[in-house]
Amino acid sequence: MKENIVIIGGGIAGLEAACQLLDLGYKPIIIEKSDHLGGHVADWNCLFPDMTPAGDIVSALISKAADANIFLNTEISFVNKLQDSYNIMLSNGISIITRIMLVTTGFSVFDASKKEEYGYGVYDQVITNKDLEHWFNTGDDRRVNDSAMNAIGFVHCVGSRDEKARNSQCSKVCCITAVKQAIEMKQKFPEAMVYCFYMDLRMFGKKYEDFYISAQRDYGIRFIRGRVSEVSENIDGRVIVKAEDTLSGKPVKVTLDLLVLMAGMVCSQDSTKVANMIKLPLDSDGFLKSADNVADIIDSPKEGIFYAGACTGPKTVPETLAEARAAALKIHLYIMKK
Amino acid sequence: MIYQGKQKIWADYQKEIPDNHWFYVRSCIRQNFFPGAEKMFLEICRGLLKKDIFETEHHTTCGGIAYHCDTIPQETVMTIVARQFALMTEAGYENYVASCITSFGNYIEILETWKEFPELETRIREMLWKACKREFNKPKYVAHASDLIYKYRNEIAARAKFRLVNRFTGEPLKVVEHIGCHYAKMFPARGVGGAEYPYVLCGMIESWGGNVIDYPERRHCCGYGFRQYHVKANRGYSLSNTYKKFESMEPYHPDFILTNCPGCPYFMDRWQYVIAETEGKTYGENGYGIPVLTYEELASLVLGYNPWDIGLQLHQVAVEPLLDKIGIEYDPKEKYKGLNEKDLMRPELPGVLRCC
Amino acid sequence: MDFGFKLSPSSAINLDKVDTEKFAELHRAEPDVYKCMACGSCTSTCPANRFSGMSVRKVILGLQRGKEKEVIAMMKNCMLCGKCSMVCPRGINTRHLILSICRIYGEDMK
Amino acid sequence: MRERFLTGYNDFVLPFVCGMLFVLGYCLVGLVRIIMQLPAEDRKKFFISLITPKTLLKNIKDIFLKCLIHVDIWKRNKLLGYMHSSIAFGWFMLIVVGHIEVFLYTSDLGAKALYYPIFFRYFVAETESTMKGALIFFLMDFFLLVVLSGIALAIIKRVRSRLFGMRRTTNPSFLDLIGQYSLWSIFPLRLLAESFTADISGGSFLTKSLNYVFTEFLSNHANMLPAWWAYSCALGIFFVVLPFTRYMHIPTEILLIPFRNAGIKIVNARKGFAKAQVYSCPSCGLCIDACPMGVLKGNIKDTTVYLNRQIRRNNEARIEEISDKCLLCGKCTAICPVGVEGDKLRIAQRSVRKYNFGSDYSNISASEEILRCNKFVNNNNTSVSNPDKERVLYFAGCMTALTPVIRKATESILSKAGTDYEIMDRDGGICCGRPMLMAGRFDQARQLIEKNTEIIMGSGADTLLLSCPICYKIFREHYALPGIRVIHHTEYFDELIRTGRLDVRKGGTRYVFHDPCELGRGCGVYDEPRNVISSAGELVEAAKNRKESICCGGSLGSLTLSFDKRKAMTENALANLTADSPDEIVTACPLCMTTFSRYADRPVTDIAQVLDKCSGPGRN
Repeated sequence: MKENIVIIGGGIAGLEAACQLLDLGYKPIIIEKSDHLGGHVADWNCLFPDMTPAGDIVSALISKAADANIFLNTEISFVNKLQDSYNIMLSNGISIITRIMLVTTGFSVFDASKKEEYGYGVYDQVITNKDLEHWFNTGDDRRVNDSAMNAIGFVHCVGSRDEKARNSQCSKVCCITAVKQAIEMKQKFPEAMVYCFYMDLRMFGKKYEDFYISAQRDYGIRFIRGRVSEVSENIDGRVIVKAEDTLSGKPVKVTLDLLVLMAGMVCSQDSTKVANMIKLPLDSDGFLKSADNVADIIDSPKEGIFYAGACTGPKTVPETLAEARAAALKIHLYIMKK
Repeated sequence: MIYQGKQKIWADYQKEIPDNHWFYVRSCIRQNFFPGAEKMFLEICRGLLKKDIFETEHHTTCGGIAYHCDTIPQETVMTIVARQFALMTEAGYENYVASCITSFGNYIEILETWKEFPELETRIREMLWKACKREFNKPKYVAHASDLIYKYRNEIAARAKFRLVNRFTGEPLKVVEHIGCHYAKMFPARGVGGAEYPYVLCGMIESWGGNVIDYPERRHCCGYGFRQYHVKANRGYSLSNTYKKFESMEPYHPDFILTNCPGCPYFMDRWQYVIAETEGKTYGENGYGIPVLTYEELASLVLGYNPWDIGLQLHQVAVEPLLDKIGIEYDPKEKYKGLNEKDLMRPELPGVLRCC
Repeated sequence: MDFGFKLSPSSAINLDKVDTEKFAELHRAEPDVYKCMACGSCTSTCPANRFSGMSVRKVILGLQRGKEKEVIAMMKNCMLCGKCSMVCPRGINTRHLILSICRIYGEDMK
Repeated sequence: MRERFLTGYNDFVLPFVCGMLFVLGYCLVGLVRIIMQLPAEDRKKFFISLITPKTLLKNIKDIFLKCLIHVDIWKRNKLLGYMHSSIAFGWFMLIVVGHIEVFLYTSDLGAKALYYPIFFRYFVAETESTMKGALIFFLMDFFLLVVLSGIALAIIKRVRSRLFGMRRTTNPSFLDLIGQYSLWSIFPLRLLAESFTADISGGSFLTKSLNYVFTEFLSNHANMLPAWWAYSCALGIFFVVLPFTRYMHIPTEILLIPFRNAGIKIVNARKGFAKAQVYSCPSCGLCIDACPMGVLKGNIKDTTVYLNRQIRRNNEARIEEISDKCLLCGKCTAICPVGVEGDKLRIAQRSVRKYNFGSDYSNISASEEILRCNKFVNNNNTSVSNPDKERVLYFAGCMTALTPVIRKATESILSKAGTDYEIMDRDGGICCGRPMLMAGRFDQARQLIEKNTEIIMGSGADTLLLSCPICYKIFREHYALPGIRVIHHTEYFDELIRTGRLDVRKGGTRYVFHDPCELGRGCGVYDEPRNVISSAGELVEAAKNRKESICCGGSLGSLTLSFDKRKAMTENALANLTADSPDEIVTACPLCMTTFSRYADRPVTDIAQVLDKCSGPGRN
C-alpha cells in the first residue's frame, strides 16, 4: 500500500505503532531527532513492577520495526498544509507528502536544575532518576560513590505538582520509579539507609502497592511524608536534606551520600514545536490536546493527525504501548474508510 | 561543590544597575548600629568613584519594620514609600538606591504589587496627595547599595591597599557571606545571583581576594526576624536562629562574616556575646568571636581607611585579630578616641567572649 | 548571665543522630513494623487514645524519630485489647509489636 | 514350690536392682522437690486433701481409671484405649500377681524382696501342681499376653497411627526411643526367660508351651541365663532412662491427680504444679491433632507436647516461641488424657517475661467513667434509683465496637424484652483485662479489673451483660462483683425466651453454631446458645463441636501469629463448620464473627442478630 504514514518520534510509542502498521501491511516512516531509537525507555535500566529489562523491550521493538523507513538524526524543518494533505520537509532535505501523521514526540524530563534549592548541578552528590538509571546501565557517574554509601535519599515530585516549577500536574510514574530505584539501591547497598521524601504516594497501577509494601517490609526503605525544602552541602561534601516530617509535624533533617531527584515529565519542546507547525492546540497541562480526554485520547482535533504516548500527558510504558496499538488500528480504519 | 553550576545560575540572575545619578536613602537603624558604614559608602561613591549621589534630610523610615511587625497596614507603608518616591522625583532622580535591605525589599514588593494591582497605585497616589500634596514617578531602577559596590568591586580591587589574604599563611581568607532575607528571597530576579546563591557579596569577596564559604545553613535568617526579636517572649527564638547558623559555620573556621543588611551584622555580632555568656561558647580563635562586617566597612578596610575612623570599635566582637591577619595597621590606643580626639570611654568587658 | 531569654531547644528531628539499634532490634522481633503506611486506623479505634493519646501509628513513627520518651508516655495506657490489630489494613501484629517495644525500649530513654 | 538356690541370688538381677533403686530415688527426690516448690498454702491444701476421705477416694478412683484403664483414651478411640490399658493395666496386674505369688510361696524374703517378684521363676522349682498355683501361673501368662498384645499394637501404631484415630503423632527424642525399645523388649524377653525355665519353675499356656517348643531345638538349660540377663538388662535400661523420657509421666501422673483433686492451680511457671504437669505429659501427641495451628505444618512443633518437652530441656528460646504463638483456645487442655493445661502453662511462661516498662492506668478516673453510665443511680449519690427492678449494665466490649451490628441487635432485643439497661462503653470503655492477662501481664490486668470493678459497682446495676466471651471469662473468673449477676448474652437470651419475655418465631434457616473458645471451653456454656438457635431455626452441628470446637484463628491469645498465617486456620475452622451445609454460621463472639466473615462463603452472624430477626416482645 502506498499510503504514506509519518510517525514523528522513534520512542516506544512510535516503534510499537510502526510494528503494528507493518503487520497491517503499511510501510510507515519514522522520523527520529536523535541518533538512536527507543526514546527515554532506551536510557532506562529496568521497568517496574517486574524489573523487566528496558533494553529487551526496546530491542524487540526495534527489530520488529526494522522494515519501516527510519530517518535518524532527522528533524522536521517545516510543514506545509496542502489541500487535504501535508508536505513535510525534513532536515536531511527529503520531503514527504502525507495525509496521516502520528505524533509520538513523548515528554521531556523536567530540568532538575530549575529547582535551585535542590542543588542539581551544584552539589556533587545530587543526581536525577535518569542519571541513576544511566548509572545502573553503565556504572559510570562520579557523583555515585560506591565506597561510602551509608544514606541515600529520593525526592519525589521534583518539577511535578509544583506551580513554582510551572507544572502543577502529577507526573504519575515517579512514585513507583522512586520505589523501584530505592529497592535497587538497597539491593546494591544493603547497609545503607534509604529514605523517600514524598507528598502522596500514588501507587495506582497493577502490583504497584505490592511493590511499595515490599520496599517497606523487605527492604526497610523509610518513607518520610514531606517535601524536601532545601538541600545543602556540609563540610565533608555530603548533602544535608531538610524537610518537614508532616506525620510528626516536626522539621526533619538528614545527611546523605546520594540524593536522587525524581524529575517529572513535562511536555517536550519537540511536541510543542510540532504542535506549532501543524497548529495543534495545547491542553491546560501543557501537553498536546486530544479531541477528548476521556473518549478519544488518540485523535487530535485535526483530521489525519493522531497521538500516542506521553505527548498527551504522563504515561507508563504499558499505557504508551497500548495507545500506540490503538493508534495504529485507528490509522488503518481511517485509511480503509477513504 | 560544582563551581560551574553556581556560575550557571549566577548568569541567569544578572540585573541592570545604572552607573550614576542615584537617589540614596539611608537605613533607620544602621546609623545607630554601625554609623561608619553609610558614611563610608557615600565617601567611596562620591570621593573615590566620583559618582553623583543625592540624599535628602526629608526622607523618613520606609515603614518596613512596622509593616513586618504587623503594626501598620499595607496602605500606610505604601503611602510612606510613595512619599520617598516623591522626594526622588522632586530632586530630579530616577535611580533609587536603598541602604537597607528591608527597605529594598519593601520597595520592590510595593512596585511589584502596583504592577499587579494598578488600582492600588492610583489609590496611594490619591492618599499621598491628600496627606502632603506630593506627586511621584516610580523609580526607573531600584538598587540596593551593595549592588553598587558589587558593580564597582573590581575598581575598588584595583585601588585596594589590602587583599583578603592571610598574611601569615598566604591563604585567602575564609569568608562567610550573609545576605539579608529581603534582598532576593521574595523576588529572586531582583537580586544579583538570585535567591539560592546570591552573588552580590560573593562577587566582592572573590574580587578582593577572599574565599567564600558555603555552609549548610547559609540560607538561614540572621535571627533578627522582626517579630522574633521585638517581642521579648520570642527573643529566645531570635537567639536560637543565630546559634544554629554559627553551629553550622563553625567547622569551616571562617575568618569573618560579610553582610549587606542593617540587622544581620548587628545581631550576628551581638548574639555572639549573648551565646558566649549564656552557653559559654565562642566561635572564633582563642576565645574571640567571628568578626561581622558590613560590605562598606570591608570596602573601606581594603581601601586602607583607618579601622577606627570607619567605626569598627563599635563592634562587640573584636576585629583586631582580623586586622592582624590582613595586615592592616592600627593603634590600639586610638580605638576609643572620637573624631574630635575626645575619649569615648571603655566598654565593660564581657565575661566569656574575648574582646581584646 | 541572665538576659531574660535563652536558647530555645530545636524541635527539628535530626535523623543522623537517631539511634537505629533499638529499632533494628524491634524489627527483628516484629518485622511487620516496617509495613505501617500511617493510615491512622489504629489511632481512631484505640480505647486508650482518649486517656494517653495512644496511637500505634505515632508509636512506630516516634521510635524511628528518636522520640522514645513520648512513645513510652503514650503507651502507658495501652490495654492490649487488640482492636488496632483488627483494623490494621496492612495486617500488622500490633499487640506483639507493643509487647516487643515494652521489652526492648526502657524507662531510661531520653 | 521350693527355692532352687540357697543364696536366692544371681548376678543378673543387678541391672534391674540398680535401675529400680535409681528410679525410686529419683522419683522420691523429685516428689519432695515438687511438693516443696508449692506455695505454702497449696502445700497445706494438698496434705489436707490426702487425709480427707472424699478426695482420697477420688484420688484412688482417678488414678485407677486414668493411669491404668485410661478411660479418656477409650472414649476417644477403642483401639488406642486398649493399647494403653493393656500395657498399663496388664503390667500392673503382672506386678500385683507376681507379688502375691512370691508372698504365697516364700518366707523370709529380706533383701530378696527387691527382685524376687520380678525374677521369681528363675529362683524356684515347681514341686507340686495345685489349683492355686495353676491359677496364678495362668494369670501371669494371661496378663503377659495382654501386655504383649498392647506392645504389638504400639509397634503397629508407630507406622500406622491413623488406625488409632491419630493423624499425627509426636516425633520421639533419642532417649524416648531408647526407653521405648527397652520397654517394648521387656515383655518378649520376660516371655523368653520364663519359657526357658518353665519346665523347672512351672508355667501356664504361654510359657509352658513355648518351653516345649524350645526343648525341641535347644534342650540345654544353659540358654536360660542369657535370657534372664537380657530381661533384667531391658528392665534396668528402661528404669535408668525413664526419668529422662516421656515415661516419666507414669510416676508423675500419680502425683498430678491428687494435686488436681486438691484444687491446686499453676502459680510458678516452672515449679510445683506446673512441673508436675510438664512431667505428666506422656507425649501421646493427641494435642497435635487438636491444635488449630496444626493446619500449617510448620506449627506442629509448637503444640503443647513440644512445649512440655522444651520446658523439660530448659530451652528458653523455644519455650518463648511456643508459648507466645499459641492461640490459647484451650482445646489441647480439653482433650489431654492426663490433664496438662496447655493454655495455662503458656500464660504462666508469658508471665515471667521481662519488660522494661508496662502500662499504668492510674491517670484514668473511674468516677468520670461512671458518669457515662450512671442511669441507675440517683443524682449526686450512690443510692440506686430503682432497687427492685432488674437493672442491666451492658458491656459490649472492645471487639464489639468493631461489630456494631451485635450491639444494635442486642439493644433491640433488650428493648423488646422490656429490659431496663444502660450501656457501659457507649463511647469506648476500659478493656476487661483478659487480653492483658493472656499476655501474662497480670499486674496490668489487675489494674484494669480494679478500674472496671469500680465503674460497675458504682453504676447501680444488678446484672452485667456481655456480648464478648473474652470479657465474659475474665468477668466470671477474676472479678469480684458482689450482688451483680455476670451473664453472657447467649445465656441471657435463653433466659428471656424461657421466661416468655421474648416471643420467637421459628424459621426454616439452617444454622450451625460455632462454639467460641472462651465461651465453650472457657466458660462451659454450650447448651444456652443452642437452645436460642433451635427456637429460631434449625440447628445443625459442626463436624467437631462443643469442647472440640475449632478456634476461628482470630484469637487474641496468640502474640506472634501474624495476620497472614491465620488464614489457613480460619479456613480449616470454616470447613469444619460447614460440613453439614448450613445456611448461616452463627457465633456468639465478635472476634469469631469478624474473623469468619473475612473468608466465609456464607453469612456469618452473631446469635443476637439471629434472635433479633425473628423475635418480638413476649407476653410476660
